[in-house]
Amino acid sequence: MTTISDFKGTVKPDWCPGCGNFAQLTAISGALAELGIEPKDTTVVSGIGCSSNLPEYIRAYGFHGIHGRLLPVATAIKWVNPKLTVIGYGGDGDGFNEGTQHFFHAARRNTDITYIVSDNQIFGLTTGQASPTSEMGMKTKTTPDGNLETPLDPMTFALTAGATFVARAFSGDVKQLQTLIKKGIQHKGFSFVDVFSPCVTFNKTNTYDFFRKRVYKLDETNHDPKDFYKAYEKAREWGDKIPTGVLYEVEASRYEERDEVLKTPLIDHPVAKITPEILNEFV
Amino acid sequence: MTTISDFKGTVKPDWCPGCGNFAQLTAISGALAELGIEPKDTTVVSGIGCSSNLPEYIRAYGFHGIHGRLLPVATAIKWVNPKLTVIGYGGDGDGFNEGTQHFFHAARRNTDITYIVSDNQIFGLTTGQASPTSEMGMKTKTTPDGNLETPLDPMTFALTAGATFVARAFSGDVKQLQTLIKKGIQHKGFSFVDVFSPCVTFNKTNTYDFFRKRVYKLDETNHDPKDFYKAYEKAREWGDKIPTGVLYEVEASRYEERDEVLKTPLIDHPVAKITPEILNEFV
Amino acid sequence: MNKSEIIVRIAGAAGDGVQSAGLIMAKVFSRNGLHTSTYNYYQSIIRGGQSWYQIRASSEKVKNQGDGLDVLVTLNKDGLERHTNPEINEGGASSLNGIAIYDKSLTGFKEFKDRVKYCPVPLSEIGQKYSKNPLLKNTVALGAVCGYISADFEVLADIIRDQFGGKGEIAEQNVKAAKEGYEYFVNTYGKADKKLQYSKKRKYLLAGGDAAGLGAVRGGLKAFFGYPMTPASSFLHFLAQHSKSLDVFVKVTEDEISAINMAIGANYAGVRAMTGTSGGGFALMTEAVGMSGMMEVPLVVYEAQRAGPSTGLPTKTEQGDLLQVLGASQGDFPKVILAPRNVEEAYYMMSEALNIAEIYQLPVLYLTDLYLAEHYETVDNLDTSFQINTGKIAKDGMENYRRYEFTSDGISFRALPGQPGLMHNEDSDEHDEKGDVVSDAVTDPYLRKLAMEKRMKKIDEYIKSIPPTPTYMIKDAESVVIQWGSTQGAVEEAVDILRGKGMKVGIIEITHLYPMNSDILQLVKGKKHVIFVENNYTGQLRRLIMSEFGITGDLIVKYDGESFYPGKLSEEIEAIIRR
Amino acid sequence: MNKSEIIVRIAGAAGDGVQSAGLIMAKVFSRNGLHTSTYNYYQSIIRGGQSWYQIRASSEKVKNQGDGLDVLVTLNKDGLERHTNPEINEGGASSLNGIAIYDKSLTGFKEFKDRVKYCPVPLSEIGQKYSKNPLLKNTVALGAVCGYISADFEVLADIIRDQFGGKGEIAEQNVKAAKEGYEYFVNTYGKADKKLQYSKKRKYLLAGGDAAGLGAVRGGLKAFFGYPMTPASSFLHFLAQHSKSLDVFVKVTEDEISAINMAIGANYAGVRAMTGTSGGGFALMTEAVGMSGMMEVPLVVYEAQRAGPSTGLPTKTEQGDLLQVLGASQGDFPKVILAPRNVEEAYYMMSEALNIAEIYQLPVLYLTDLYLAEHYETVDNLDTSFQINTGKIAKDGMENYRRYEFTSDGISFRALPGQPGLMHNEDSDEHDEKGDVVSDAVTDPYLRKLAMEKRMKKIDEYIKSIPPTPTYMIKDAESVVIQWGSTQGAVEEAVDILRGKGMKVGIIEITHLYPMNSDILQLVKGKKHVIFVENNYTGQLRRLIMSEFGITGDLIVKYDGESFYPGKLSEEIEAIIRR
Ligand SMILES: Cc1ncc(C[n+]2csc(CCOP(=O)(O)OP(=O)(O)O)c2C)c(N)n1
Ligand SMILES: Cc1ncc(C[n+]2csc(CCOP(=O)(O)OP(=O)(O)O)c2C)c(N)n1
Ligand code: SF4
Ligand code: SF4
Ligand SMILES: [Mg+2]
Ligand SMILES: [Mg+2]
Repeated sequence: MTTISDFKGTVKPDWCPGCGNFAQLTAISGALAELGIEPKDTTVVSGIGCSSNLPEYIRAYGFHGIHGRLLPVATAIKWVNPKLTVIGYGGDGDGFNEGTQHFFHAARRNTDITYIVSDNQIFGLTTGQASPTSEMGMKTKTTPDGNLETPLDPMTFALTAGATFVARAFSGDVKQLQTLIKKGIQHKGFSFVDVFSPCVTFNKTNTYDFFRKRVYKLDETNHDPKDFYKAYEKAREWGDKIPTGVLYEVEASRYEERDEVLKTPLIDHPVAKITPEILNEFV
Repeated sequence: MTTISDFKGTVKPDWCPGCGNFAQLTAISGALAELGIEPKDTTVVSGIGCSSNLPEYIRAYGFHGIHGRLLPVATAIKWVNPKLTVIGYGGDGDGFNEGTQHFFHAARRNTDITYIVSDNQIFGLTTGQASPTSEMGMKTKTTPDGNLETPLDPMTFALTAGATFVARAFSGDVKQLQTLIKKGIQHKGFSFVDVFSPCVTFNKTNTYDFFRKRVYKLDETNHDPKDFYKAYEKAREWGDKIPTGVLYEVEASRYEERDEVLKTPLIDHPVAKITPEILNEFV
Repeated sequence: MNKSEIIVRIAGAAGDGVQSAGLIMAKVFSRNGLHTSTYNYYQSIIRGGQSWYQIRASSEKVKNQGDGLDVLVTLNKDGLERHTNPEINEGGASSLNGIAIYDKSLTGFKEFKDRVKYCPVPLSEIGQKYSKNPLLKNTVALGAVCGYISADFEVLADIIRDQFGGKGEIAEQNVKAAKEGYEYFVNTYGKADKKLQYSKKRKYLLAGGDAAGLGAVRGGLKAFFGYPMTPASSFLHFLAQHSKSLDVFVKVTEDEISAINMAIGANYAGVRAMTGTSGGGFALMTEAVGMSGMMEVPLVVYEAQRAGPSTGLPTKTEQGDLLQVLGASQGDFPKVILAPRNVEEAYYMMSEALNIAEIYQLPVLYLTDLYLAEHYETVDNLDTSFQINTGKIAKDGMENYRRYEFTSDGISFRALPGQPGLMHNEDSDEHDEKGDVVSDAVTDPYLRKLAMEKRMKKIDEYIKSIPPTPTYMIKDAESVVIQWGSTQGAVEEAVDILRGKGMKVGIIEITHLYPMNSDILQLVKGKKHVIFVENNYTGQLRRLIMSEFGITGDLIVKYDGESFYPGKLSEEIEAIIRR
Repeated sequence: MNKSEIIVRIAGAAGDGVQSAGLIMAKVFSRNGLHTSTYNYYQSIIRGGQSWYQIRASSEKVKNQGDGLDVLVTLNKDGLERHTNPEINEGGASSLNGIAIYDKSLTGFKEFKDRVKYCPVPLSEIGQKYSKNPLLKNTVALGAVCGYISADFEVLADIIRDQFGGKGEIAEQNVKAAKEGYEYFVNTYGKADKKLQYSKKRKYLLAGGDAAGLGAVRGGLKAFFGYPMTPASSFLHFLAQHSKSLDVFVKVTEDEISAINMAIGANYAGVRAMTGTSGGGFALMTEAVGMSGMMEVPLVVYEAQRAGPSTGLPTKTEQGDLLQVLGASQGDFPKVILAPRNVEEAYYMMSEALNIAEIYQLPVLYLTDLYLAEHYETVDNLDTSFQINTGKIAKDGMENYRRYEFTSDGISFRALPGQPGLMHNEDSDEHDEKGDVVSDAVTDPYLRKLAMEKRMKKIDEYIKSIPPTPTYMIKDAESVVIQWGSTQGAVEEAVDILRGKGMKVGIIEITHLYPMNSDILQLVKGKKHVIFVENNYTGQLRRLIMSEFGITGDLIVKYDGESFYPGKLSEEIEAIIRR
């Protein structure tokens, strides 16, 4: 058994006081501990952004890579060593701008990793530019007259891409957040948790208050997470009421189950022998 | 008025005899002629692939760029000079692998360009590797034991991205193809036409016959192209019956309408004056 | 205080308002007609940590942030200890030898009374009289500094009003707080003995990123496509903020690849367009740089270097991307690399870059760095007139038009979509004069050869236009230093120091990195020492110059993320010369 | 026919089966114990156009596709005219001086009777007797060639059976058609006078891409991630086809960026993994190359150059990506660049590359080119034994573990996720020994400096292991040629020609491009001429060597997309020496 303190790192987070990322650090650590997963068997892979600094603060194996590229890294790690719990963690700019392509194709493969996005609807680390989830009209450093793009919706994106576990959480509710992350990790396949994570410094629109007023829990409704179109509709619900919880969850075959070579953990394979039969192909 | 022969280029297409791309060359030229658009006012932007060679064969302005990047180029051309009819044309590898990210974000911006994909469900030019739309199990050079990925569906992708015109055509039916392309060009906003385009050389599964047996026309049914979810459902219909035609069409605001500077064609703007007021900001 | 110059440093944590206080301080000097140069030492963190802002001002030209520290304003205790302790020198910065201004609540710090005059001021207390905003204490401190240096209070008051948007309540709260700080200081500690030579001639004060942005507009820029990345963002932000007033379309895209492809598309369609990024984003752009070269679509890329490799030190300076930019994209094709040395040059060179791209129809890579992009300098004059040269543009209906005609200088007429009678295809595949691909049905090795030569000829043509390489005190120099980019100020000042000691040292300052003017062969001739000074590890310019001209020499490098300090640098140069 | 060697060329349109006929022909030679080398001239087109396949064979080592043409088999009229006309020489290929075999239906072509013996054969007619498949005529032609050169028919029959999967109907139809072609030719035109020295010792015949793939498996490769791009695809296809038999996981990804990041992820997780691409795809990968350098995750990238810039000539050869690979990614960090010269070396060097990447924990860029990747060569022996060296891997629970410990050689212990007690973070930001970032709260310029030096030390360590630079006939050489990569064969043969004329020329062959062995300073010492031969425009290796060692020389380049031909090259070298 592990406890949350097993996951406590030695570096103090450098996030702004009140940043939504703190709740996620707690929830991830808590979920892992609840599941009895050991730090040594956990790998947290991130991109670049405020949020992506997280692997520095958690006691586990951490891979703090480059902007937008965490999913290919995380996917490959899982393929090589399926015994690891692999968590991808990054920002909305990281995942829905620079990494959009990887997100789509990673979800499509349904590899058994958990992808958590700290969705603060802004570029935090680069000091406040519009992100793909920024609301239309929002004033930022790059949109001084208001953002002109319709925001991308991570939920419908994930659903269309083929993610088999799609959930939405809010940093203002650590308990639910931790439960959702835990379910994501338990889910066999590509699980995605988008977290409303207020950026107290640069996003003056989507604050804790903004969400507190609007969020409601899907599991307190009669939502059926097996129903794709219901999930899709719920995902598009945005305004006075915003649903959180598991929008969608199904079982489906994972890429790593389909590939012959991956049938046993790649890390355990011995070096291949080049046999005379192979060489014979070349005469 | 223009005729189809106005669009006839001087270079003979180098596609394999029977390739689905021929029908698209005809249909694009035909649609432009039907609309009375002049070659000088047409710009065809492509990526890299067999299909992407098309700008060489049409009399118009052509931009044969690099693999996967045609949409940013096409979008910018339209923004600079809205008087042009801008057509993006490329392959499924180009658009749904290398260019996935641009496809999503270009559609989201709803810029008034028409994006046509020659979807042969294979990499043609590189001699037959699996593409993102290749069927599961298909044997190709890169999947000698059968493709292991679930195919990406361009229709639901475009719908989720926010494309305002989403249609599916088949190179075996030039008439319908031409009509759909014409409608796409007429549509004000991002229009997407995915064309089943048999690769007679490398794709032995998705042949003319394969499609002839399966396609049926949506406009001969009571399909309502304004209904998003109906469109989404139709898009996922795959098997013995595959619908073609306009799956979805709505009017929505375009990026270029929202931006102040783009209110008049950028190409006509004079060089800006750096006034004393501006300089004064720096004292 | 050295000569009639002063160095002020404001220290605090990220989020404390260090940077905006620093900028106000800088404006106090520039509006008082002093030459000013600033330096911002900060981290990739939004709140907390330790950052500082240094401002140096003088009646004579100041060339960089300078050695020495006369006035320290510190917003926290850590800053007070850090900047007074002569054993801590972050990247070469001096510790305080002068007065320290800080809130009187700070106590229990290690003191260095021999060099520091401690001047506690009730910053918070005064600030709170006027507003609950804790940042008001910064304004009080600025007032205190102005009192100390006898700066006209009204100049500070005007700057504050400009900053806070006119004469509203907030502005007036700040003005009053500043005033009280001013008076408190003068009454308690008196004014500095040495007086600065203020004048009424207000100077422009701008950062390299602003200057480049302004220069781009002067050069006819109509569209900018980018994706934020430190330290290229100051350029992006300048343009975004001035999109309407300067009539430039600005689009932040999904990624750098989209940005550069859009810039190419826009140039192709007929307006001057560019993109900008830092090293990591540029890596992603390199494929398209080759497309611009092959298709001969004009393109300017602003590349602001930061300390690498990889994510590296996002807020620290370096000159480590030269080899990346030189090697950008596969194959041989013509490209031009320019590197401005200072804020003023950042302005003029950017306009030139846009002309070069269109005249020669090739990618121009404008290589700057964090230090230059983000630090502020005064400029006396900004010439806004500029002759835009769009190069060869075809006339409508031009007969027998061939987009890639093999001309003697390699430059052919561009036709823009929409022009009647000039329809053609531009191709990233190898192509003939008409633009038709030479590799589809039958490859033509002969045509391919001509096409390569056609493109490369443009570089021979361009080379003729490269201005003579700038120099500094080279006439009688026995030894010569070679520098590029933002190290100019520190290197010149180091040479000034050495000259002061009677050593005959000069400088060759490379602005046109590639292709390079061969006049440097003459310039180094007969010099006892050739010494390269670079803000990187391997001496990338030295490598380049060696490969171009076989010139090499000693190498002084700094790769700790900080820029050079003139005093230390002069010692290093001296050591080599006396060796 | 020169000496005991023969050059056969098979010409036709894309889709005519030129390549597979060519490969069968090559196997006829290799299975008859002859040294064989092939060349495939084709276009980026699936059907139509003009392509050809050349096979050169001899009882002595053949070093490239060769000058001269003894037997032409042409599948269309265009081919007949093109390859017999001495005025057409595509990229330097010789026209026919020997016999031409073609379908007797071809008529009305321009004849060159002085050099060509026209031997029409009813290829189609014979083929149609056995099958409706029009490609059977190719088999008839192969039979005819075998008849002419007196090759044992059973060898051809076996190859056909291997090709068509055993003894089935199709195989037998082909065998019969070949037999009839064989007999028809011998009966009608007789056999060649000069006999080739066949032997029973069958040789391996493989392309550079196959060899590299096999070498990778020998080197312990467990996972390959890629995206198709000519000419890197032969490597990808080899691995995909052998995924199960050689136990390598092969994944084609959404793009090159994903591929390289996956390869890095897999290496990080503890298996040997790599990626591969050509120049355009590599451009996209460069950012992650820097990440591998910074995070010290081992990585091998297979970069197969084709003629650029940009899309360029996708099926043509060039050595134009050296500067791109050298400059890959921002900032200074250690990287290694290797370039094999021939098929055999492609095999051994790839295993080495995987060791180097793990021992020094850095990116190794394996730079090959289209000519090498796609042409076939015979190899006598393939040593499958290899000592895998994974470098420093930490022991479970190792005390006071620091991932980036500052050691004397710069190399620290890697820990793999899953290992107990060694949890740590690897970061693309600058970091200290433990892996903690040095730029977040407080930057530490001092630690940053140490971290840079730690990484760069590894290169000093690696340099010690670089083998002596290979040479050819250098002992008594008065002039020396410097080459790299696949030009080896042509350059050596050119030197053989010059030696035959009594000229004392030798070669320095650079395999370890960066860092480079400084022994070449000794090797060039006292040479009258130093001549660089490169398959590019600007002489990229010359630039590199100049920047490293100040060595320069004359430059012979070829940038028409074709590789060098020895005869022409020897003349160019001679002209420089006699100048
Ligand atoms: C290739 C590349 N482009 C741009 C950047 C600069 N950059 C760093 S973080 C960031 C975006 C941060 O936003 P997000 O991903 O939402 O993370 P947050 O800081 O909001 O948590 C950007 C653009 C980079 N590091 N690399
Ligand atoms: C960056 C880059 N990666 C890879 C390639 C190689 N490449 C050329 S075309 C192509 C795919 C072709 O497939 P598709 O886009 O479906 O077009 P099709 O040939 O089927 O029409 C690839 C991978 C390239 N040119 N550039
Ligand atoms: S800037 Fe925003 S996202 Fe970044 S640490 Fe601060 S509050 Fe969090
Ligand atoms: S390979 Fe396929 S897609 Fe390409 S031209 Fe031939 S039939 Fe068309
Ligand atoms: Mg964010
Ligand atoms: Mg395709």
